[in-house]
Amino acid sequence: MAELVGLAEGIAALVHDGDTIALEGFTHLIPVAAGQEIIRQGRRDLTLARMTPDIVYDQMIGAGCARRLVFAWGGNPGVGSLHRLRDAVEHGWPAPLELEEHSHAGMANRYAAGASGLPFAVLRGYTGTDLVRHTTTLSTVTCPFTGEVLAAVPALNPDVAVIHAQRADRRGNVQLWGITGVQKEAVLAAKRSLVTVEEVVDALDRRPGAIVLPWWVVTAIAVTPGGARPSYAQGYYDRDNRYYRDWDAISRDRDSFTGWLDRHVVGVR
Amino acid sequence: MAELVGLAEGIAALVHDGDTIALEGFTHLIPVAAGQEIIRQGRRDLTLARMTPDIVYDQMIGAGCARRLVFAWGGNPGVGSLHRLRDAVEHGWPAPLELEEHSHAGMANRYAAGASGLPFAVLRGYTGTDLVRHTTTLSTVTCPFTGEVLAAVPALNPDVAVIHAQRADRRGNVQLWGITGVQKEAVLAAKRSLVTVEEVVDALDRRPGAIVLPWWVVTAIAVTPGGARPSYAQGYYDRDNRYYRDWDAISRDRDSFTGWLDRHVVGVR
Amino acid sequence: MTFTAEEVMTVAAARALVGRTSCFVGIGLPSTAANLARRLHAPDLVLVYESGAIGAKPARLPLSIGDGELAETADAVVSVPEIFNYWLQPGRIDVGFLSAAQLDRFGNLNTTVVGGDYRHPQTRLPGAGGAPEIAAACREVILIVRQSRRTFVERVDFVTSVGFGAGPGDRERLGLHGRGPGLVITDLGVLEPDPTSCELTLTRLHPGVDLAAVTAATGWRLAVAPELGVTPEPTADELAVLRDLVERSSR
Amino acid sequence: MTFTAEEVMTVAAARALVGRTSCFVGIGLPSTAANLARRLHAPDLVLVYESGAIGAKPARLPLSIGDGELAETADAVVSVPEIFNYWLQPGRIDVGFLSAAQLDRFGNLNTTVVGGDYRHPQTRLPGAGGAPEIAAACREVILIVRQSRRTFVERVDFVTSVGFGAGPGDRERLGLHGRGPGLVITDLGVLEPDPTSCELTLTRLHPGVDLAAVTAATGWRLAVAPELGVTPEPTADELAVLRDLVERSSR
Repeated sequence: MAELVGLAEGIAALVHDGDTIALEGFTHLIPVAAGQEIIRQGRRDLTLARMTPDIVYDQMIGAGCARRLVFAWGGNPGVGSLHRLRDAVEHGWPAPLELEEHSHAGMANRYAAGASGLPFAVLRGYTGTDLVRHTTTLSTVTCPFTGEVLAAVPALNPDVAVIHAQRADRRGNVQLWGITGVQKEAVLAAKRSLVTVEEVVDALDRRPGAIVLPWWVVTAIAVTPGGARPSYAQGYYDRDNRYYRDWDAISRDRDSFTGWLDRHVVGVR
Repeated sequence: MAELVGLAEGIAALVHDGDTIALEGFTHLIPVAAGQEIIRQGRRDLTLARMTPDIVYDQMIGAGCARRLVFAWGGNPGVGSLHRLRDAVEHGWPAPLELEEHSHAGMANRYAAGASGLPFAVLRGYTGTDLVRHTTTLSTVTCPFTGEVLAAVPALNPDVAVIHAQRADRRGNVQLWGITGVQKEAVLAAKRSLVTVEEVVDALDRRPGAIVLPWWVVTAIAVTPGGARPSYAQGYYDRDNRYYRDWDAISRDRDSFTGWLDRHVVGVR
Repeated sequence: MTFTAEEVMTVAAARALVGRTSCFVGIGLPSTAANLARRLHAPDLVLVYESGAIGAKPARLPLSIGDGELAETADAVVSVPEIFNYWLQPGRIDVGFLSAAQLDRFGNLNTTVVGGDYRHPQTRLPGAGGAPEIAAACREVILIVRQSRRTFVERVDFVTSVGFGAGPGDRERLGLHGRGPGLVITDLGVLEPDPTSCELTLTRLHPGVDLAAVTAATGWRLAVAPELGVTPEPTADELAVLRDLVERSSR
Repeated sequence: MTFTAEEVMTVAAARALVGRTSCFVGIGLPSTAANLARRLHAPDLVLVYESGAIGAKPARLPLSIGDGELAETADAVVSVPEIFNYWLQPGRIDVGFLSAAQLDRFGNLNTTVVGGDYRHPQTRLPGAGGAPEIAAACREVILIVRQSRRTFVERVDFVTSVGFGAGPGDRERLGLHGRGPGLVITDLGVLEPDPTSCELTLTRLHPGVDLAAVTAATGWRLAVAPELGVTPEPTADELAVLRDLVERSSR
């Protein structure tokens, strides 16, 4: 529990071909470095779960790691489309991508059910939308007290959750603050977890708005400064908005994407 | 929304005979002063909801405010029985008390469902216990994905939630920290809410472990220093363990309780 | 004073927030409008972002719904499950701001796929995000959509978020607690649902826009209110604050 | 060195926590034992309190499960719904410590009513609190109960928390994921469930206690292990730390 590892070593040990993995981080603290390490290690047939697939999943999909995407919103926030995701869905390049599509509320509740050891969650959602006709992991349940019919979504329990946090202490307690998204739920729902952190400190002083994931629910921690770039790590660095804008042109074309991937991911290390 | 009132005025405006009210605070920040004001104002036929009825509900039950108790654990923490609660249940004094009995997990989820605008919550609980035979607000629901049968509890949406918090700002944003229990859920689940606070400050600086209830979900705030005594308000005063121990003798006997009530509650102000 | 169609649209949206307590904000035009409203017409307006920031007061327009400034300036930051379950779902939020790639006469929205079929779409859009539940649960929904025959369509290719469904009574039948779209603000004018038929009806033109331009930009036979109003021109103050906001945010 | 029966019981319970990661702690003897274990046998033991304190390290024994020191020394403090839903329910906690007013041969517990019927009890006890779900979900449950014919009864008057139900296979049938009571520690000795019958069987006597005293304090025909062990006496160190802890906490 909460072993300190190198990033490459951690990915090799925890992420296997065919796994269902969740890289979470809601705009903030996106574990991009971990995603790129998964690309470098050539993982295949992954089911990628994430509320908001953004550039990190665009890169993984373009690199051919993914067989299936479980998601709610797949775009480049504030910029536009994810071209690699679109190419996979629209043209099957580099491989066809199955979609399991939910809403944010549904995804959040799927992780929460997973973290709670429940097989499903109940919410008001989806009613009247066409998601009902296309998403098989969607059903209804009747309130035994009022007779009201509500939406039901199955728990999401990834094989591995990967998140990025500001820091950990030497025991492996992980601390994150700012927008903390659904990361606690993802880690608690997953069978294994890898947390990349900006730094390891002797002791975690308490911080306003911080949550702590205790050492005994975290599998491995990899010190990875800048591991959330181009997203941001509150208190460490800002969002690189320019990277997001530039990604639009880089990713629009297969060749330019492949060239970028070779230069900036595969060839690095 | 978030009107600043006097305690007596706030109770008079928000708590009516026959209401379902929830005074919450898990050991910490128990709104005792508010409970005693309800006694002073002679409210009757209340349904009292609370995860852990302790001395404040013992006093309200002994004073004849309650018709029904919705709860999970009714004791004097670390000391023993609640004698007024027992007298009401065992001998109908001063009035019979109906019980709606749950577990902590069930009560917490009832409030959470109430706060979520759902008619019920799902949990793993109660199975095999005799609560199933006696508690009517308890049922089961079948997972539409796995077929597993789970416990279901109805949402708890009190007419009024009453809590105590360390402080509020002038707009009515309420801040509490330390053990924050189920207070957020109780306030969000209730139709109206009254928050007693140690003090009102110009601005809430951020605090580790603090939660904030924004002004637009709080009905009224009453400045009530010491309003959680003999429980404690982290950062303001400690738990008066002696009061809890002394309560055992005071409450054991109807006459000594009535005398205490006259001297310390009814006659005060 | 000159102004663009986009500026009129943004100002009209900001004005629509007068008297509201809280607003669930997505990124883009909704965020610009809500932040403009907080500076001008509704200083106490509570901005709620789906990233969990409640009462955010950003000085710049965030590029994403989870920018650091949102958390730093918020009254409270909660988890993503909490923002949807405790705050959006019970109908606590007055107004939900939404946009879409396609919209039909009943205010149903598509942000999922255009053309082809769902498994093999011509264009894959980002998907639902928070929209279906915002559309369902907010007391009222304001739509901000640039108007064209491509966006204002007879039939959306995919119902991502429900407006009035197939017409009157559908929201109730579906158990959607919010009132649905109360206002559609475009770059040409303003549409409101007819109280009886629920069909979106043009009620106002933006300054300098003529009716023919609006009907030409609508993919169905557009209903027009008998007394068609005109949006008051953006004031100098509104334009100055808006331009300052946009200018500061592009730095 | 002399010691009381309660001290032996507490030390035995503390020793049972060796090798465990986490423990869900109630107030009273369980809290004393868990805090003693953290000082002696299991320094890394994570104490989880139902008030939401995870990894609390109190210097004194809390009088209530929500004392301020628990929050101040905890690795994390979470809400009460979260502690039950995310932490207890999924079976993350190794050991749950429980006590009761009545217990039967299958380790079923009563903390609700004694005598009369449920609506008109002779004695109204505090009720369930967190116990039913602790008993259901912790990987293993350790019971600490003072032994007498009043507490060790043929049939509990009310099943508040399930041990092995009516015997083998019942936990599985009821869908309870934890293994159930693994150890019952009393002031007289230690009982463990028979691997086949699930019936609580006396496996150890505390020093100086004879078997007749235990059977006399049991309201059913007590099963006794063929090789009855004896609890090693509390060491001087164990007693010193325990007494210091109790002494500091009564101040």
